[in-house]
Amino acid sequence: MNRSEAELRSIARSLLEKGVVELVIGYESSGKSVRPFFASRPEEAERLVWNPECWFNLARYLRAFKGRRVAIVAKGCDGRSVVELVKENQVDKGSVVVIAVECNGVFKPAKYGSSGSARRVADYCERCTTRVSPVADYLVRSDNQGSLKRTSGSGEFSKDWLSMFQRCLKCMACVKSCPFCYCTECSIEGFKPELVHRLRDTRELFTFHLTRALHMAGRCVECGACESACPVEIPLTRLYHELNEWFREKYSYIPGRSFEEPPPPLVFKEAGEG
Amino acid sequence: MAWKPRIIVFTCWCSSSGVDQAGFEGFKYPSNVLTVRVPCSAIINPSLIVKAFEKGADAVFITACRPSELRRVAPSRITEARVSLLQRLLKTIGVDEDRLRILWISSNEGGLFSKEVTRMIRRVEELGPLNIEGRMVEQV
Amino acid sequence: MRRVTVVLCTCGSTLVEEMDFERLRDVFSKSPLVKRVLVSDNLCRRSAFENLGLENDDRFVVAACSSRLLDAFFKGSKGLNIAEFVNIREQCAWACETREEATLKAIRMINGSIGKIIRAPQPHSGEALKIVEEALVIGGGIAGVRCALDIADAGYRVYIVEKEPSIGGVMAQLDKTFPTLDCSICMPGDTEIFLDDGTITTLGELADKLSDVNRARVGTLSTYSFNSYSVKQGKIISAQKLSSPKTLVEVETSTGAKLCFTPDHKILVDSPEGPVWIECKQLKVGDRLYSPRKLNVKKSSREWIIDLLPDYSIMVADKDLNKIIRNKLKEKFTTLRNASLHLNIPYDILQKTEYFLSLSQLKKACEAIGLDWAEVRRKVRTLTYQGAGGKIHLKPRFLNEKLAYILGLIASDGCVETERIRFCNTSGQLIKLFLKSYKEIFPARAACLSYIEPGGPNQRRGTIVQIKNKILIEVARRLKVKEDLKPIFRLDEKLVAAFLRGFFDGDGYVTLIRKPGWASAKITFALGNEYEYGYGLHLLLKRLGILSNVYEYKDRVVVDISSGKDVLRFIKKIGSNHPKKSPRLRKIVKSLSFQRSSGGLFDEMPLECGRLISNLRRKYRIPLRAFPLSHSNIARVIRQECRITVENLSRVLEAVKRFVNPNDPDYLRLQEILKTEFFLDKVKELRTVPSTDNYVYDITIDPTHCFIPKGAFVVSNCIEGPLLSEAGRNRNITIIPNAEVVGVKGGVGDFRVKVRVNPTYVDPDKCNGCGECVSVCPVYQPNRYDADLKPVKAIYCPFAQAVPLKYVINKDYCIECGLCMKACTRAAINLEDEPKTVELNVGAIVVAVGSDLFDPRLKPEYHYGEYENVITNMEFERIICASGPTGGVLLRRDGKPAKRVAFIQCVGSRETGPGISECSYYCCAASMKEARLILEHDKEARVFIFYNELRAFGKGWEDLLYRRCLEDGVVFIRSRPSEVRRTEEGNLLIVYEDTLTGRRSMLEVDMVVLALGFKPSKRMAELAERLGVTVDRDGFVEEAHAKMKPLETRVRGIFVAGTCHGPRDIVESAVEGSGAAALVTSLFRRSIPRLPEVAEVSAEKCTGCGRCLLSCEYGAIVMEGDKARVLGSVCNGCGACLAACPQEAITLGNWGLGQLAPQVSAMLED
Amino acid sequence: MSRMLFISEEGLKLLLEELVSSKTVIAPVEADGYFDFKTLRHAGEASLNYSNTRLPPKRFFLPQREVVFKHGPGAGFSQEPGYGFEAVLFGVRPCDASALSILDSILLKPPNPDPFYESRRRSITVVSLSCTRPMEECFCNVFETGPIRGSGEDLTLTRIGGGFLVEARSSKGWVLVNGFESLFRNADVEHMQEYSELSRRLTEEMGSRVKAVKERLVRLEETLDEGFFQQAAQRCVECSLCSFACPVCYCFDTEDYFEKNCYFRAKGWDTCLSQSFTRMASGLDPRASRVDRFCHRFCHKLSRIPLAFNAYGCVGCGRCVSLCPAGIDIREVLRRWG
Repeated sequence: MNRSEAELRSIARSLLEKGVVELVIGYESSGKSVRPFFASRPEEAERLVWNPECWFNLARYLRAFKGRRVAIVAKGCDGRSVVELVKENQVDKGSVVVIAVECNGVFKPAKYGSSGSARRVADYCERCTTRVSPVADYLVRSDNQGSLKRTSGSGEFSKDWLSMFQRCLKCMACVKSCPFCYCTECSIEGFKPELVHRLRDTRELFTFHLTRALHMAGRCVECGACESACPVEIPLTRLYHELNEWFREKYSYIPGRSFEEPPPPLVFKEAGEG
Repeated sequence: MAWKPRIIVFTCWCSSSGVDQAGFEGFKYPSNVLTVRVPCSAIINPSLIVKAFEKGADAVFITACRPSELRRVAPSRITEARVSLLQRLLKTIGVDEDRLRILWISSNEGGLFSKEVTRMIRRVEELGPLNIEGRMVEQV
Repeated sequence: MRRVTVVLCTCGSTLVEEMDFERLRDVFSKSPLVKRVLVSDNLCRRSAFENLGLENDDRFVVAACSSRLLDAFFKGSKGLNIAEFVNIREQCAWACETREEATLKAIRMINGSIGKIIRAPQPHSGEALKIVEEALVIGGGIAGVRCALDIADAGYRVYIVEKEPSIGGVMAQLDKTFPTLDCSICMPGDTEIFLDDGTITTLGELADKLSDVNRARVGTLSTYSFNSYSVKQGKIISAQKLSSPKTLVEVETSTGAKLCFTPDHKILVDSPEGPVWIECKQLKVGDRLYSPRKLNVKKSSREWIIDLLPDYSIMVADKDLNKIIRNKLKEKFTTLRNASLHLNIPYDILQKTEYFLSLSQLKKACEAIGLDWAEVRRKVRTLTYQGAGGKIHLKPRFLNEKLAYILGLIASDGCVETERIRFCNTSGQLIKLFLKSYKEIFPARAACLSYIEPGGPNQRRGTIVQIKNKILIEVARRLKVKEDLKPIFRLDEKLVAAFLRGFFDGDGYVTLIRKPGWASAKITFALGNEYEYGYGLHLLLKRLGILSNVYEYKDRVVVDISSGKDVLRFIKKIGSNHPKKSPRLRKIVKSLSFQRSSGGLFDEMPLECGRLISNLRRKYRIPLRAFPLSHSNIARVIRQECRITVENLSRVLEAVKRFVNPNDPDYLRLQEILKTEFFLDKVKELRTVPSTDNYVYDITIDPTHCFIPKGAFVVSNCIEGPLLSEAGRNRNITIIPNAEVVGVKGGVGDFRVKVRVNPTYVDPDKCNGCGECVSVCPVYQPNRYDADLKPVKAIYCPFAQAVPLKYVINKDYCIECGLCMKACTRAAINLEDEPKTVELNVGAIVVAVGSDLFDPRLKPEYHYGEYENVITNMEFERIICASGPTGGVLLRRDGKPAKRVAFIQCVGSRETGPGISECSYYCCAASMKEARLILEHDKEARVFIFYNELRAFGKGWEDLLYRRCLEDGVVFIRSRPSEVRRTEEGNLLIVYEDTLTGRRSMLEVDMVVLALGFKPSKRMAELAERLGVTVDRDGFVEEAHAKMKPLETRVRGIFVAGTCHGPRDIVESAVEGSGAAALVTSLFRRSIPRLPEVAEVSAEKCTGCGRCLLSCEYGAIVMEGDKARVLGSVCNGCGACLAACPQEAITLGNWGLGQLAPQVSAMLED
Repeated sequence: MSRMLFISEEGLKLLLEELVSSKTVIAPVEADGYFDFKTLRHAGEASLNYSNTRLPPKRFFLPQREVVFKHGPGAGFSQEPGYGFEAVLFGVRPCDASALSILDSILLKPPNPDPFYESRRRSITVVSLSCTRPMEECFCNVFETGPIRGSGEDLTLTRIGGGFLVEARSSKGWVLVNGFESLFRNADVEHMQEYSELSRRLTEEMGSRVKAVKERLVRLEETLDEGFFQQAAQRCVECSLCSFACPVCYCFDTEDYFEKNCYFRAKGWDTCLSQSFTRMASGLDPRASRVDRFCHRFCHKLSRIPLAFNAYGCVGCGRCVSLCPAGIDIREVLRRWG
């Protein structure tokens, strides 16, 4: 256990002891990887961990606790999600305590049966510029400043998106692990999608992915959760990044940068619950 | 039978009468230019265009009122922005953005419409068929 | 299962060779989604459309031409409104090279449409919108009131919501309205007005009195006025003198009243609905007018005879009194000579004791030495007079009944000359009576009597008594006994009675007709040929509450009292001393009973009673037999075919008492009517007469803007008053003053409007506008209505013609001392009053909130507010108005009269600066009118008008305004002055360049009037937002179409009238009011099918960011709390909001992804 | 144990080449670091040194989507079950193979077996390849579905020095072996020793991992404690990754749609974790809350299926464990109740 973890735990503990929050959303370790964890009692704070395995975007859980006072352990991207969710009126600013943890990038989780290639920082983290959440009530500095090796490679990315999409299982891991896919009625998923067939079949993948891309445009904080959750590793973040670029160029808008700047005048997300 | 570009034209009410005008003035254009009439260009959700591409449209064409001709420019501006975003997306996934175009016409500009449509068709013929469904069938 | 009906149109079979309809037909009839395929050869003909027989189909794909008609056919009609249109003519047949291609394209497109329409939500029932047949008019200005009245007249309920305490708007502030300066409600100058002290004056005199600088009298005079069935004294607060129309209408009533009016003058007439105002020109012979039974006079003090005598020629012959005076004079002026010099009384008169002082000299002297005349006149005993000398002992100090009686006799049978009074009569008894009563007052010796025996020198039969009693002569003269009797009118009732007794003994006849079980009596005065004299007598009788008729009969004027009741009243009040006549009267009393004798038309109660009685019957289920009258009779009353008589009414009320709730409004009203002080006079004759002089007059009476000229019948006054009061009285109109609209929900046919009613702290139901509270209120506040020129109390009534005429408290100024609460007899005042919220449910709304005027402070070059003599035209209107703060005299704030006045046009209009860009429409004409008003008041005044273009386009404006202005010498200068400067003495220098000559120069004037342009009222934007209507660049309400739909807004069911959608003048505002009313009523008459495709916001998805509001062209979206809501009736289904909504929380009928996506894919299938 | 055969490396290559040329051969192919079943174009593509394929071969028997029937004007009513061609599914791990046998017992249960599944099973020969180095997620030993020998395969290969031990498990297997007799020979004693050595090593290597006591597991439903599932369910993001990646999960959904002038009924994968899974037309949903759905998943796999079909609904391949974004781990359930 390292310094930053200790710091994190003490913060969480005190928050819970003082009753500032009902719950601290963080990570706990499970086997060789980590997984989300909701600490509700002070002693549970000790189970919290923070390391480069923590790829999941915990902001995704915030809506479930809407109206309750919760603390969240937030990487840079998680923090940005919080900001964006507040702007979209899905999370109320007041009730969330953000424990920002400085992040030097995370690993993509090792997938089942991979021919064990060397673990390195996920490529979306290499694109990432916000190591620290823009909104932070507490800040936990990382102990090893940028010690993670950033192989600024990933140049060998094949542009053949159609075959990428074609792998897709429509398992919805991307959708479900995304903090912004909170809509009750989705046009590409759920009980009665308007755009595609209901069956989770592998037709209409083009529409599926492009529509999702459009809906993420200008909102995606490029946390890479979707990409990491994807069993067939479609580099979705790369796609959404392109669209965010468009927004940056056109409206110089970067999702989740600040509460102040209003969302750009057109956003292609589906209806979400108020 | 030789491949002929298949084009979906989304027209807002005002510009749809522009399209009618084209026919009325006897401009001829290929028969698989198919029009979908919507009240206002703003109704055209980009996903709809994506869908059209997937379902076999080789190009999508949007005719809408000039922003200057609207009381409030919102609808056309939004359409414009949406289209440019979508073009960016198409480009990214390797679909030529020329396959999606927006054309400002008002109800009396039939000539302009048919001219632009034919130009579009020529361009698409250069690009060749965009066979999304064909390229994405899962092979067992 | 859903299936689509495909309708193909061959366009008059012109398309048949263009494409293969057979193929289309069988392709689609094979499709499992298609119910049936219909081919029509020209669908655009309604008959053809109807012949298709589509009753049992519910969703359609219509493949035809681009005609919009079809849209109307399908979407317009019930159940057929899920239809998708494919243009197979312009887009297939005419756009494709070959028939084959055209057909293929058609198939694809129709396929697409089927794919879409099959997924359309269930067809809309298309039933008509619910329409609440009530209207709301926001703003009670001229436009609003006109509109409300017209809607109300069409029989619909109307609410007027007015933010001020009274309706009337700007119009009420204007003095006279252009082009003709006549206010339409006027009477000739010689019309008699009875002041409360009994003096009788004429409109003409009043107008002069009130508009002269001595304004002390404004509001101190009052005259008879009508207020709910009782005669009230009403304050006269202004009088207007105006140029008259060519002809007037003369109304003659059966009691003999003759009055002239301008044709539009409103007169109170009895109608089944109760008293209503009818324009004079609409009067019919037989109409019943409200006329007072009795003309009361404020208790008048006793008339000192000495005060009735002329000052000169009558001397005071009391030696001792004179001595006292002389001594006092000596004390004051040391010598009598000084005194004579000072008082300019001849010295010898003062000095010589055998000379007497004349009354005037005496008064003068008393004044000088500070003796109170009231004191002195007591001491006067004996008088003498020049000429036929001899002292007269002033026996009666003041006018008493005996004297009045004699005067009566003289009035009837005597004649009054300068030196003598001659009384002649054939009957010796009368002569005796005369002498007897004369001697009682004047000892025979003192009065120089002389007889002339029958057959005396002048060949007259009967006896002549000649009296040389100067006092009597003078008194008779002074009381005009032989002229018009007016001075008598103000006397105490007893004296009037005595006078009339004398008159009766002289000239009266009494007849009694007796038949078994029935008797009738009649008292007649046969007079000379002086109609006015006869009417004077009529009025004197009325003064005592005795009604009589005056008419001409064989070139004689006859006054007769024909109704038994009045005869008895006459006998009771007046009686007779005549030895022959008085026994007759006694006999009449025996044979007539007051109750049973009919009062004829004087007894008839208003028609209204019928309605009220039947109301009571319905409410309390009172059986007909319970009524003490014959069935037929009561039935006719209830049917309002005849008027019920006083007795019957009282008997009816007695009878129903046990059934009804004593506080039932109808019951109370009947009680009130029973106590009425009016009777219903009948219109006997109507003549049109040329106007004598070219002026007519009108006065404004507070509180109940109506008065009773000549004590005859009730007429209305003031220009807008009737319109307002009509609105106030109309059963279908509810006025909600001090209120504003705070929220609007729903759409056409069914608006739910929240109205906040601000507290007035005076209960309008209790307040009767008596005004007691005002007199006690210690606080003053500026008065908006008088352009803040004349302060009013903190508890005040907006203006005299205000409707409702209720007092209100301005809490900003009120100090809550509670004095008013004490003063108020009806406990109407409640200082803890709180704002209330009313919810109205109406089918249509008319926006007539008017607009503000440009704030001249924004034009610093004119120094408004800095230089006190730079005023706005609205302030000018108030100054020039007779009822205004300066009583209609054009004074500057420093009190100097304004002799040179300049008008500056286009202040805040037709400019790119702070004002609005367009012409303010009214101000050219207004300024010209005002210019003429100035010249009306003061011929010497000089008026200059600085104009840009003169725009006198209205009807009659060229002649009546512009030309006359030129004639009157108004100077027009084409220029927009660059600056106004001030000279030391407070005059103003206007710096300008004459743009015609290009010459720069300056002009010195006393007063500058800025003709302000309109600007949208402050609250407009706010209100517009609440209503969902749009505003234009300048901030005026935006019309649906500036030319074709000028009175409609973007919102169905919300109309606009008056200046709130751009500058207007009064005429046009009124026109628009009526126009809007027409639209509203026509809306109520037809049924509106719901639009099948309108946007809908799903409440749970909406995050309330409000972007949709901006995107909507039609203002169809409103925020409710933090959610957006689409006004279904307003939405035109354009879909702009769909794109604007970041949540995509908005859906639009058949244009969702759920329909369009299938359409696209279906279209692309092979 | 039936008769064992042996085939050399080269032999296997030859065999594959033969098969590829004659019928459709589906085998693991490596693509950027992962292995997936693909139809071989040439024998070389197949890679045999894989731990396990990213996804199970389920989809070849239960396609993610298949048309149940179509009907329309002209077209009439038609059903086309199966591929209608012979195929060899090569290199399935025993666990995945045993998943098939579980599916058999469920889907082929009389009186109404699933014709589509049946035909596919008939036409596809499954050749399994035993695990020699199980991954840490693996717990096949718990359900005796591996590592060396599962159920449901037609032919089992086990790598030993210089070649593979071959065991034909079904008639289909024999047919295949007989087709290429020349390539096979009987296994000799060393082979067998090596084989038993391997199996011993693996059993003790995996023995240390979780256990399952059937008697307790089948009572899971009564004994499950809310708290545990609550916590886990809280984490669950309701993606259907576990079900889609599971070789056993067979939940499906059907959809009717109209296309190209015909009505179609299609059947496709679904997951019992998805919200709408148990929603009925009336809108009623017996498993509305996530915890319910969550519990159901485990109870179904570990107690209901065993009770009904006398086989666990899990083969311990460990895919769900490794793929779950929320780190939900079925092994924990086993640890508590196993």
